[in-house]
Amino acid sequence: ACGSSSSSDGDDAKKTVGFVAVGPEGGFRTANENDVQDAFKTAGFDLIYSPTQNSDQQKQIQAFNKFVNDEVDAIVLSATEATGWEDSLKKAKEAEIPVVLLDRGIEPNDTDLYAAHIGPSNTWAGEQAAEFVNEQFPDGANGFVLEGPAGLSVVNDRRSGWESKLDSKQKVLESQSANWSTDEAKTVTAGLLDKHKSQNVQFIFAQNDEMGLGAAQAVDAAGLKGKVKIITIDGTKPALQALIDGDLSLVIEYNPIFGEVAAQTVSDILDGKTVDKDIVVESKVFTAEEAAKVIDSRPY
Amino acid sequence: MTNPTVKRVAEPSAVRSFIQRIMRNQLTWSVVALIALIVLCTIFDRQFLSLSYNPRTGGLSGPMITMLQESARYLMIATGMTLVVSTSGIDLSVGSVMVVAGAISMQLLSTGTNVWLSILVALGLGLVLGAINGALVSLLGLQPFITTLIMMLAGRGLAKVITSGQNTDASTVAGGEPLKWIANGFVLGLPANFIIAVIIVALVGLLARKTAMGMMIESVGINKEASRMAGINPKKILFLVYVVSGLLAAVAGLFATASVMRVDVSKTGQDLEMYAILAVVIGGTSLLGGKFSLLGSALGAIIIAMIRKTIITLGIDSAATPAFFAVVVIIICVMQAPKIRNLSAEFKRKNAIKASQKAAIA
Amino acid sequence: MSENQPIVEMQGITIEFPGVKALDGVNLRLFPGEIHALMGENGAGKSTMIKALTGVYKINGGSISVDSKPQTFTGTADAQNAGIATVYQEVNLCTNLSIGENVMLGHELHGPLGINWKKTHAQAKRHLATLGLQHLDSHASLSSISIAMQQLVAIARAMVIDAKVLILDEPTSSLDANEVEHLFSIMRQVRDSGVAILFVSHFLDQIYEVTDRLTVLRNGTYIAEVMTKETPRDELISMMIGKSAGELSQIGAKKSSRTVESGEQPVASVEGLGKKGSIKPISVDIFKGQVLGLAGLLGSGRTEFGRLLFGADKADEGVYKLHGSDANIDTPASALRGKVAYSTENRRDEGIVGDLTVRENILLALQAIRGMFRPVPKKEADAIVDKYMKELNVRPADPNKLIRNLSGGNQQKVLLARWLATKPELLILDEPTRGIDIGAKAEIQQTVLELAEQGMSVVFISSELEEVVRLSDDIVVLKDRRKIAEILNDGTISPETIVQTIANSDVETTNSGKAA
Amino acid sequence: MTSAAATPKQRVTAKKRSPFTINPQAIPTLAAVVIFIVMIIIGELMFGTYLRLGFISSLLMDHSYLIILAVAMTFPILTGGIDLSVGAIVAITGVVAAKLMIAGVPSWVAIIVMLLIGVAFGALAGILIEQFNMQPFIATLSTMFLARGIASIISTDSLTVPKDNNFSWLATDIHLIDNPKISNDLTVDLGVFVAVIVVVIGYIVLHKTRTGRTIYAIGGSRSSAELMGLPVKRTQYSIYIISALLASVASIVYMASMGNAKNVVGVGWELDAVASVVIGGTLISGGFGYVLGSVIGALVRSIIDPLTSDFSVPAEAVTIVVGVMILIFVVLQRAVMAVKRR
Ligand SMILES: Nc1ncnc2c1ncn2[C@@H]1O[C@H](COP(=O)(O)OP(=O)(O)OP(=O)(O)O)[C@@H](O)[C@H]1O
Ligand SMILES: Nc1ncnc2c1ncn2[C@@H]1O[C@H](COP(=O)(O)OP(=O)(O)OP(=O)(O)O)[C@@H](O)[C@H]1O
Ligand SMILES: [Mg+2]
Ligand SMILES: [Mg+2]
Repeated sequence: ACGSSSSSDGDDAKKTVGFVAVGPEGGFRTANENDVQDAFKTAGFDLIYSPTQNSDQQKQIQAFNKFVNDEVDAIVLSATEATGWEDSLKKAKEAEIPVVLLDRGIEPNDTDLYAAHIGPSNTWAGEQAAEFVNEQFPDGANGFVLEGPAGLSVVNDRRSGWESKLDSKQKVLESQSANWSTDEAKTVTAGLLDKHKSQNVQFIFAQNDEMGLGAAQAVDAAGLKGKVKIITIDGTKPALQALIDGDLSLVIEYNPIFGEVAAQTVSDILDGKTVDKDIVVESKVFTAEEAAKVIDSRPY
Repeated sequence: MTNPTVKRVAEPSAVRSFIQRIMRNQLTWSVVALIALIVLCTIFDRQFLSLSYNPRTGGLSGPMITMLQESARYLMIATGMTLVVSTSGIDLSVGSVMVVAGAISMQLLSTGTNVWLSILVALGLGLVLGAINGALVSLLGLQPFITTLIMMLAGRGLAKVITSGQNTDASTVAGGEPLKWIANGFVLGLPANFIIAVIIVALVGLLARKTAMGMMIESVGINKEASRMAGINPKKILFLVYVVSGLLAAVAGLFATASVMRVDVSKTGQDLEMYAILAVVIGGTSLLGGKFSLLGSALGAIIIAMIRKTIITLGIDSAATPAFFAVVVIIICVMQAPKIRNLSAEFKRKNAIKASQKAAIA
Repeated sequence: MSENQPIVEMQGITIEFPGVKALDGVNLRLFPGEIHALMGENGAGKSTMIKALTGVYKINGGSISVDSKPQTFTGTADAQNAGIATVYQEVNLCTNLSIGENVMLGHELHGPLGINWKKTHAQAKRHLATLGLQHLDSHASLSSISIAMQQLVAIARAMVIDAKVLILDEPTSSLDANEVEHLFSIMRQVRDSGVAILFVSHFLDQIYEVTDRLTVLRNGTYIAEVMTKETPRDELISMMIGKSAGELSQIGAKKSSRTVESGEQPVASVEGLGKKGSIKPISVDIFKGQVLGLAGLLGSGRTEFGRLLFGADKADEGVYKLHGSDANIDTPASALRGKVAYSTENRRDEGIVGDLTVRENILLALQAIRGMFRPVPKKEADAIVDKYMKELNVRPADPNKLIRNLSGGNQQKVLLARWLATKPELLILDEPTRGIDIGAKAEIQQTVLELAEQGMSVVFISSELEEVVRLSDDIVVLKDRRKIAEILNDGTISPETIVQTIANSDVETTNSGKAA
Repeated sequence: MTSAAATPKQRVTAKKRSPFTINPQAIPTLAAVVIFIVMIIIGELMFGTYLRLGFISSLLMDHSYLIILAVAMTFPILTGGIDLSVGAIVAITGVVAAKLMIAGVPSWVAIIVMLLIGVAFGALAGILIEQFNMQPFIATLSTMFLARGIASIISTDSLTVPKDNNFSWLATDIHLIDNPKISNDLTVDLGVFVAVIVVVIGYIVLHKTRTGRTIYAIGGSRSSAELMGLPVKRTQYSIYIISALLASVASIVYMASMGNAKNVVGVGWELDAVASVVIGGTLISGGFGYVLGSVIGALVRSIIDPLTSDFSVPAEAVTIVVGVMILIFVVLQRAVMAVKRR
């Protein structure tokens, strides 16, 4: 990838794309970013990958601005945060570098500032979880929510989707952060189960697979396997496996595989074609039966 | 010239001196803090202290048991950290060493390696990372803070390289049971990992106090140059403590990952270096180095686990947990401050001075 | 001296540390225009008294008044503002800063843009010059000068503030005769300007030379305040130690000189041992049971030579032989294994391990030789600790006290015990009697002679020429980091001989010894 | 007697000083400058973008917050302490100010409130350290948790500064050189000026005031500083207040450029600041170091990230490479020092 960043050379030269990424953090994120990287490489782009640490938005902004200065041909941005991108996007616009947003959109959603947005919807995923609970417990039930670190956009989006659809009959006894971590989720769930022993806990909504898997282990240890429905979002292979094994009850996919679409979109934009501003990536909702069908072909 | 130069202060009554000794002892306040947290939890949740036999796991179950289970990893890293801190160093890399050990063990296990070999390799890797820290600090003379900060960055990267960025899951791999048992099993009704941790802490304690290791570590921490002049090889000591810390962090990493048989490359061990340092300080070992107390650190480790348990039990809103944590830590540290501990003595002193000033005027 | 009002009056001062009463109802009065000596054995409470006055320690009883007003200071800063300048016993300067900054710290001269460094250093130079230190580069780092020099710098610092009271806690312990003379002339000058000076020293000669009034402490209690002129030495000594002076073990004539047989194998022998930038190559033979004195002025290289012998610094040239065979001594550990021990002159930084107990401090070197995994058995350890604490009369006699809390003199004894416990064949003592009271000094000197008698070889470094001359069989004189002479102490040698040797050093003098 | 004494002393005299001798304490800082330049040259030679005005502009603009934090961190580190709370203070001050501005409070009031919050946390750390003997590491770790916790309690949403509030003028770009291509513009914003002012003030405080010298003295030996009669306690308070105050200044600059605030901002920034300070040649145990070194350190720290991405370091290995680069850096510094000492 060396020495490739100036775009002024001939048209037949490889196009350079800067990828402002989150970084390999396991599960969804790794699958997604690997897919994006592979797809762009297959499509003949020269992709410069720039991950952040600790989901630090500042590092992403720095990387973004650097890509603008490097005069790359296009930037794909997988933002950790929806807000705070205006200045940078304006710079890119001034430099006439098209920006494609992956996964997270921007707020306020000024469609002038980017070329396209591709990604699944977090709010949708949260809604699916709530609808499943409503359906399972028409008379209402008690449960917990395991959240990611307080304040991240994903956490807020998935929560707002969940809350918007959840029946008032359902009672969320407590929402606790388990920091996206399997191991913390296990501890937290064990504690919550102990504490609310008398409340007949019937559902746990874990905002990602990792936490759901931890919760499942705590539920199992407490001898409540099957009695507590666990719903998770993401759809990684271990979660689907757990779904088949009956440890989880529902896995809502947050489809990470849209690298090809992204690469195609970027190349269309560079070729001057018009593209859809908002491309929603289809995600599925898995029950045990459906999971069994796809588990073997699941790449991540 | 034979009569003693200083007179003993007139012995107060035995009971009073006992109470005074207890009041002055830093451990006392740690115990008080622990009890206070347990009481708080019990008020909130009457079932908090209840224990029941769980036939599924073959051990006791109840809030206190899960607390002890979680404390095992803190016990490990706090023990290693104590030795490092005693040499006036610091090991910020324990969390990262944990994830590396967890990652390699899960990765090996899921690719069919024998479970014992996986454990051994994980421990060995922890040892090697500790040795790298040790070599950089002792041989190159780099500052511990920055050296282990670098290892903290690099270690997490290494874990990601090991699993290619995945959260490797070995929960369904056959043959992983021994590892699973280590973190989830029970011995005599008590959590196995807690028992193992206590045994390891005891072993390190024996090693430190029954050999001259403890004294030499403290000596190097207090005055490196004087120790060198007394024939101690400070480099060897420094190297040793980082190796021990790395090894114990690897054990902690195994506890943390084996508990769910899955490594979270970006989350396992995150921020745990801070908890370990807090445990050490709550336990009465100064970050400036010198005298250390493994028992104190162990208590500190349990307090940390207890604070986290309290957060869950009280149902503190996830947004408010850091603040709650901070408040508890501040209260514990303030209670331990000499100023508070010597409050009564200071009061007496002030009175005495007033009296003698009056006498001087009269 | 006219009996005017005392500027400082301390009455019934009591200070308790956990478990000990360091001071019990002690009085002290300082008069303007007087030099006042605070006398007492090691651990009598002199330094504690000073720290009580300046607010470093909180008092548990008693009252302090300055200028007839009751005062309680909360620290040196407070005391300074009230016009009390203090030089504490251990050098308390910042080695990371330059000499000039250390002198002026807190009193820097300001220009329109903050501190004016040019002026500040110039001022520092002036203050250094009053102490005869005009040759020091005020921009040089403090760590580049010896402890003795640092002590003078600390005194220069105390002169910066216009003090009404000047306190000097053992300022002369590491100075040589010339420096002391110089200091005294300044002290007299300052006194004559109406300042009250409190002076602590274990040298009776100095006390009689420069002080006007004495306060004597013993075991943390107040004994008496007397005028120096009216108090004979014997009486002073008996006030300090609580026994008559006659009982004080005096060393008689020096021990009979040990003659070296021709062909005798030295215990240690160095040939052209040197280190660039530190000391020029030196050759010395040290024989069994011999006391080899190292004499020289401040900065002549005695300490540096001692450190080379001990491997504390790595020599970059020369041959080092122990018992005739090549020894590779490049670290203190290797020296200790070769039965060479070295007691440093820099007690605080290179000697004591402050937060360890007396017991641990004594055992440290022995343990280091045995290795980490072979701890000294408890019984044996107890015996060793007990033996040396008794022999050297360490007080308080509690091995579990932190060494940090011992008085300076007693720390020195503990360190000596540390080295003796390793049973060395060659013991290098760098200023072992620095800061030690008259009784203990005699004891240490006696110990050195006894050790030599028992066959230990001792290299004895001291700024006190009398001591060197009295104890040594052979004296190596250093100047400018070179050996300029080796003098056989045949009984005709006096301190003056050595001073002469140094003064005439351009002519290489070797009246006897190795070369002969 | 006196004549004999006079001669040997002439040895170490002032004559040796020439204005060009390098102060050995400054060597690590100089090494940092050299390595920074080398990194730029490598980047320029290999990728051809590191000397573009745009690159330099964004290096400064995107890192003015880090430069300010590095200056802030220099103060406690010089005394052998540390301030782990700077990142969290950025978060809480931002969240509070954004809330206020959303509620219609004028921006200048919000700014004052931010500074006051900084002072309050600094003072709290100072009290814990000085009154209750807490070690700086632990005291500021506590205030870090506290600040971040309070920020999260106040809001976990992304709070956008209202458009009509004249706060973002702080981030207005000033095109010093305006080329047709943005990558050739030399642009700075007020944040950069603020950073420069902070650096200058930091320099003046440390080198031209007694407080500054006391900071160095405490770093050399706290007990000596106390016995020398320096106002140690007061200085300790000022140190932690200064570092927290500068953290809120960093927050102002950052928030202005982002136009929003959030409770999760600034996680790990304290470690970046520490790394910058150390790379800049300040000893973590205190006593030696320079503000200007920290600035260079911050720039070096900032340039590591683009270099790793330009060199196409595999994603998983990025943090390893960052770590190894810092390592090479500190080892080089040590080597230079060792050679120089010979
Ligand atoms: N901080 C402390 N804690 C406990 N004991 C102390 C402390 N400081 C001093 N002491 C004790 O107080 C006594 C008086 O010590 P001090 O240093 O005043 O003696 P000194 O007269 O100055 O002796 P020297 O001539 O050796 O300097 C000693 O027994 C010492 O052990
Ligand atoms: N008069 C002086 N002027 C400048 N520097 C000095 C002076 N005396 C000593 N030094 C410095 O202090 C250091 C220690 O000197 P050294 O140990 O050789 O002294 P010494 O002969 O042991 O005398 P003493 O121990 O009595 O000071 C040396 O590095 C030397 O540079
Ligand atoms: Mg004393
Ligand atoms: Mg000397």
